[in-house]
Amino acid sequence: MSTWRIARLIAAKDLRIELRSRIVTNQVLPFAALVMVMFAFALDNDAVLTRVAPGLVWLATMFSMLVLVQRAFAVESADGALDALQVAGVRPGGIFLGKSLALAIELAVLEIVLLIAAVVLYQADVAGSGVLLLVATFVAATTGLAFVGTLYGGLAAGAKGRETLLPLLMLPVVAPVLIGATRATEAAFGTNGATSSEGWPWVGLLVLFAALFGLGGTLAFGSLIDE
Amino acid sequence: MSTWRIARLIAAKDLRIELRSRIVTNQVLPFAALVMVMFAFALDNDAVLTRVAPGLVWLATMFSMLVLVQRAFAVESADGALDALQVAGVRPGGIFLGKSLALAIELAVLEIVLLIAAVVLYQADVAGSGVLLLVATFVAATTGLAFVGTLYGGLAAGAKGRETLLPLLMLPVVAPVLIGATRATEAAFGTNGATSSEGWPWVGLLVLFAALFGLGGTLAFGSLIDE
Amino acid sequence: MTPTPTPSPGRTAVARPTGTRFTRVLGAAVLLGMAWLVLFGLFLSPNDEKQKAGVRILYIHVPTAWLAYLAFIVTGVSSAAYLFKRTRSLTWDRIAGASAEIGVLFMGITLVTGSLWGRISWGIFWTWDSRLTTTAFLFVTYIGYLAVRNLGGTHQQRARRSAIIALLAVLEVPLVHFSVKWWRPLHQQESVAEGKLSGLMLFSLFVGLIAFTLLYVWLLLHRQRVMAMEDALDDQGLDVALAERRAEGAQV
Amino acid sequence: MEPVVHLAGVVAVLGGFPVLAGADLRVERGEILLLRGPNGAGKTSLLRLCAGLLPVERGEAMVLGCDIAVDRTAVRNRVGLLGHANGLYADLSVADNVAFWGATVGATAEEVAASLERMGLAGRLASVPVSRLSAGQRRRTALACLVARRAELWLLDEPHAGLDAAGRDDLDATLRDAAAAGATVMVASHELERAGALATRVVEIVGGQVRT
Amino acid sequence: MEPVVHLAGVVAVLGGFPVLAGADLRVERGEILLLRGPNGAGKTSLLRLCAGLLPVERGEAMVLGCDIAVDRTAVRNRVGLLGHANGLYADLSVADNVAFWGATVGATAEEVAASLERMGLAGRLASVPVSRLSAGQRRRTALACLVARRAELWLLDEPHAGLDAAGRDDLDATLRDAAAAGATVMVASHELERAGALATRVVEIVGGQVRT
Ligand code: HEM
Ligand SMILES: Nc1ncnc2c1ncn2[C@@H]1O[C@H](COP(=O)(O)OP(=O)(O)OP(=O)(O)O)[C@@H](O)[C@H]1O
Ligand SMILES: Nc1ncnc2c1ncn2[C@@H]1O[C@H](COP(=O)(O)OP(=O)(O)OP(=O)(O)O)[C@@H](O)[C@H]1O
Ligand SMILES: [Mg+2]
Ligand SMILES: [Mg+2]
Repeated sequence: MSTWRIARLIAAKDLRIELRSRIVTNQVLPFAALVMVMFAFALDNDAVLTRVAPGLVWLATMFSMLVLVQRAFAVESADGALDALQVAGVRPGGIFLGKSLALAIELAVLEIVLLIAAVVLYQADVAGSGVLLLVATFVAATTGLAFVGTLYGGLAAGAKGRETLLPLLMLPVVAPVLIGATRATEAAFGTNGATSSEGWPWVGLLVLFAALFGLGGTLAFGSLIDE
Repeated sequence: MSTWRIARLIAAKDLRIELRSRIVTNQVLPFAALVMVMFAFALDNDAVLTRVAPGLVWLATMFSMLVLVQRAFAVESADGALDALQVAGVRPGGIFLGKSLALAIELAVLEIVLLIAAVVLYQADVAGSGVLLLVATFVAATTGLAFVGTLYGGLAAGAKGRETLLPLLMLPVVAPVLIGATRATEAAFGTNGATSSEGWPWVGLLVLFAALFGLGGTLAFGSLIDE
Repeated sequence: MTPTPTPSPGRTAVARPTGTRFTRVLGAAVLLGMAWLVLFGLFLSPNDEKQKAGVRILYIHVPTAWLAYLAFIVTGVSSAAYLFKRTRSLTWDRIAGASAEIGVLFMGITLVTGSLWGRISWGIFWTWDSRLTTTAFLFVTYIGYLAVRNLGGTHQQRARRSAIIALLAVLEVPLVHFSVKWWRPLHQQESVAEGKLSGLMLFSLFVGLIAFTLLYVWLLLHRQRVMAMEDALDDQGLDVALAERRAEGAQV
Repeated sequence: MEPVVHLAGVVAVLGGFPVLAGADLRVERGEILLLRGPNGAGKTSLLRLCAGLLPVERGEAMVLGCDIAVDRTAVRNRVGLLGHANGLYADLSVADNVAFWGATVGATAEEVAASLERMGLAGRLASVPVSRLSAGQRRRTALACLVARRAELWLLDEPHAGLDAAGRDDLDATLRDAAAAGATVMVASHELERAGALATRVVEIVGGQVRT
Repeated sequence: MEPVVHLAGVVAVLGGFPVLAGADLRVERGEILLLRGPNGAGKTSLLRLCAGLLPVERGEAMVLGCDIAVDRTAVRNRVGLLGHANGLYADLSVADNVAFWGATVGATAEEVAASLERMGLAGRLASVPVSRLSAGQRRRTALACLVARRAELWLLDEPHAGLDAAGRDDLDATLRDAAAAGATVMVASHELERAGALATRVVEIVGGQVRT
């Protein structure tokens, strides 16, 4: 059975679970929106806010993502399904791609909402030329994040104290994405007079990052998850 | 068996689990520190940073706290221990106080580290007179947070998709703490030329808040956790 | 409020429509009140010297805000009434739930009208003014409350859980109200209470207040009766389920 | 003398499903009652109801003289429940777990040691964290915790599952002693030979009702 | 013909503890082998090792012709394991679970339906989410998933636990058919009468070694 078919199988399964439990829509979304509000409040100072809005979008994405990844693997390890998956001979690469796919889709939904929130709450607005850049950034960053999340989520799934190990593992790795995405988004938003042309190199970084972890994950996931 | 003895019993149990698993020290602490660094990244701009440092300390505390609370109740509901606790006739009030106590202690450790991180990373510095205020703020805020965390953590423990329901319930409620603590800390740090005298009313608010949730929790915890 | 009997024989409860003569009259009154509000709010009341026609948003913005407060307080009170042993009845719980739903709706309107108004008079949809933020928190808190109502369990469990949350949540209302005093606000200070409004404006505001109050009561009555029927339906479904469940035994 | 458990037409609902559909049961002091019945019959639900973990929707339910339809919490500190799950803290050692549960009823160190002894957990295992135990060793630990709780009414859900021959003998002996000492025992099990030999009375549960 | 499982002096370690201490075992095709032994003997560990979930520290271990000491993953898609845990997705319905595990080996809708039928899960239960099942119903679901996997080597850890009489009969029949169809079955169990009657051979495991 091809790696890709397995990936589809698993992504479909994860998304069905999500549909049944409605976690992302009913709980993570409000949470994410809330995180934005919290930030905004903690730094209540409009001048500051609009300037750092892009950064905040990505920070919020990342915190909500932690929740998502945790959930994604809680589902697997709750009743030893991860063991079963391995025995089922499901190719680790397949598991990795599948779970990343599902995660990416959920993340995308999330980011769109956050972006809108940012535009409304922080009066950030997209320079016409920036739209393309913005889309590119989001696609690249989302893919990258999904890969990293799955990779480390899988790693933490086995370990005890998962819920706490995960953030520790992930945040530092994600930092580059955070920076790249922030700068690119700033460029798109034209924050601090950045022009969208300045954004593309960052997108390049993001793509590189995504490719790197995508490849690494597909190859290494097996040895990571099996105890 | 008195409520208070049960509280001590449970707090001791939770702290022993913590000692055995070393989650707070090995994972949450680094995470919290990381969060601070992330903020620093996301808004790399010293002028801004020092100004918003107090807010960031508390934001970081809150996110780390979400992790802690989740952990505190994952431990209980992992193998149905919460059921067992109820059957054991352990007074809900006792459970509440006990888990709050353990959580408060863990939080305190956390905050001290964050505070130091803030002072170092953001060059925030405490005005001599502010030290007392700072201590008062931390004690009051920590107690309040521990109570809220335990209360909603317990409520969410039964529900499925716990890991995501919790933040939704908690964040809006802790907002006042966030605000109060931030303002008080600003006063202590003398940020934006605030003087420590301005801080005390906020400490008052925090104390009120803590008392409120402490009382509410002790009385109501039972009906919240029983499924 | 007219309390509905706790629904034991479900069928009759379900057959009963949610309207009564009283609510029909009330409904008519609501329509009338809204018509008046349109009349006064859009035509008769004068423009504000600073805010021009923008001020007319006031006639929706403020009443909905205040009614949201009222709704949340009603939720709190009836939650307390439920928890209080001698008055314990699921009717209180349903009133609390219904009221919270309406409150969330109204608070939503306040937020939307407010931010529209903000766009007009401040040039921005949103700012981190204390009142705006606290309002937002209040809004989310009650969304959380509604989420807790849907946690499942028996009706009694739902009632007890949510009642406690309601009692804690209602404490945020004063926080919102006084926020303008406590933090540096951009938002309007108390202007109605200090009588800063011209006569006709004030009157229009009261028209709006009355109209929305009527609407609130009307919605509340219907909603809590619908809830009563939902609960009744559950019990009715239970009777069917019980029969099936017992049949399991027979077929073994 | 009033019965320890007296259920009349008890209905209990989980997620809209009537897990108990009018159960009638009467258990006297000192009995060892075996609940048998097909999967999904309602055995676990019945035990959880008696432990005050499942609200009574209809009917009347008296346990140890408390009306659990009115107040489920009253009986709790007097019953002990071993469910399908063990309710152990994985990071704590076997001894710590038993000590904790014992402490909830103020058991002394000796009593805790005795409970460990009873389920053959003294020695090396006592200091091993539960997360490193085999399935059966965990079950034994859970049983030791139950013993340490010294309850008046013991509710056990498939206690034999996962135990080896020796463990089963320990268990049966323990339950017999408890019953002899005046406790009442209700056991749900599918191992009819084994549990049947232990029980003083057997009732069958089908479709959420007690068949008599 | 080469054996399906051939272990020689296999040592496996978990957290510093030698869960297997030099196990020797030889299982031929079509056998139904019962592993018995006290709690903590190493039965689960042995099964997990054969499934390639436990690394081989020392000794040689051939399963289905693959040397799992070298590459544990090779055998995986050819074995099926039912552990102490069920490995089900609580939010998905019974049918969805079985369908998913079936799909991992490309089973058709008919085969999935057949597996459900086999464990008596057709009808109302098929559409119920696993989170709302009783313990035994979950066990049945897990077994149905295993059946749908059509493995060459079946590894079952206390499969009878929690099943009612009917379920046990279904299970035994299923395993007999599987063996007759050329699969090999290894069962770890404490229910010696029941499992003993099913097995074609019994070995005892003690202290991480196979006693012969
Ligand atoms: C999203 C933005 C806004 C929100 C969330 C909001 C929210 C509220 C709330 C909750 C109240 C009730 C206050 C109380 O009596 O406790 C209120 C009252 C009021 N709002 Fe707003 N508001 C917003 C924007 C605005 C704007 C832009 C204006 C006009 C420039 C405005 C003018 C008023 C006035 C005049 C009152 C009555 C004040 C009093 O007499 O208490 N609001 N608003
Ligand atoms: N994660 C672990 N770390 C350390 N030791 C472990 C771990 N898991 C199991 N053990 C030990 O390995 C031994 C064998 O465990 P195993 O689960 O294989 O026993 P078993 O034969 O299945 O027992 P049971 O009949 O109770 O299921 C036990 O003594 C147990 O204490
Ligand atoms: N949370 C739930 N929501 C809805 N229905 C449930 C829930 N839990 C159990 N049920 C149903 O209630 C019935 C009784 O469950 P219970 O666990 O009491 O059965 P049991 O007799 O213990 O079965 P087993 O022998 O398999 O343990 C089952 O048919 C099950 O499907
Ligand atoms: Mg059961
Ligand atoms: Mg085992």
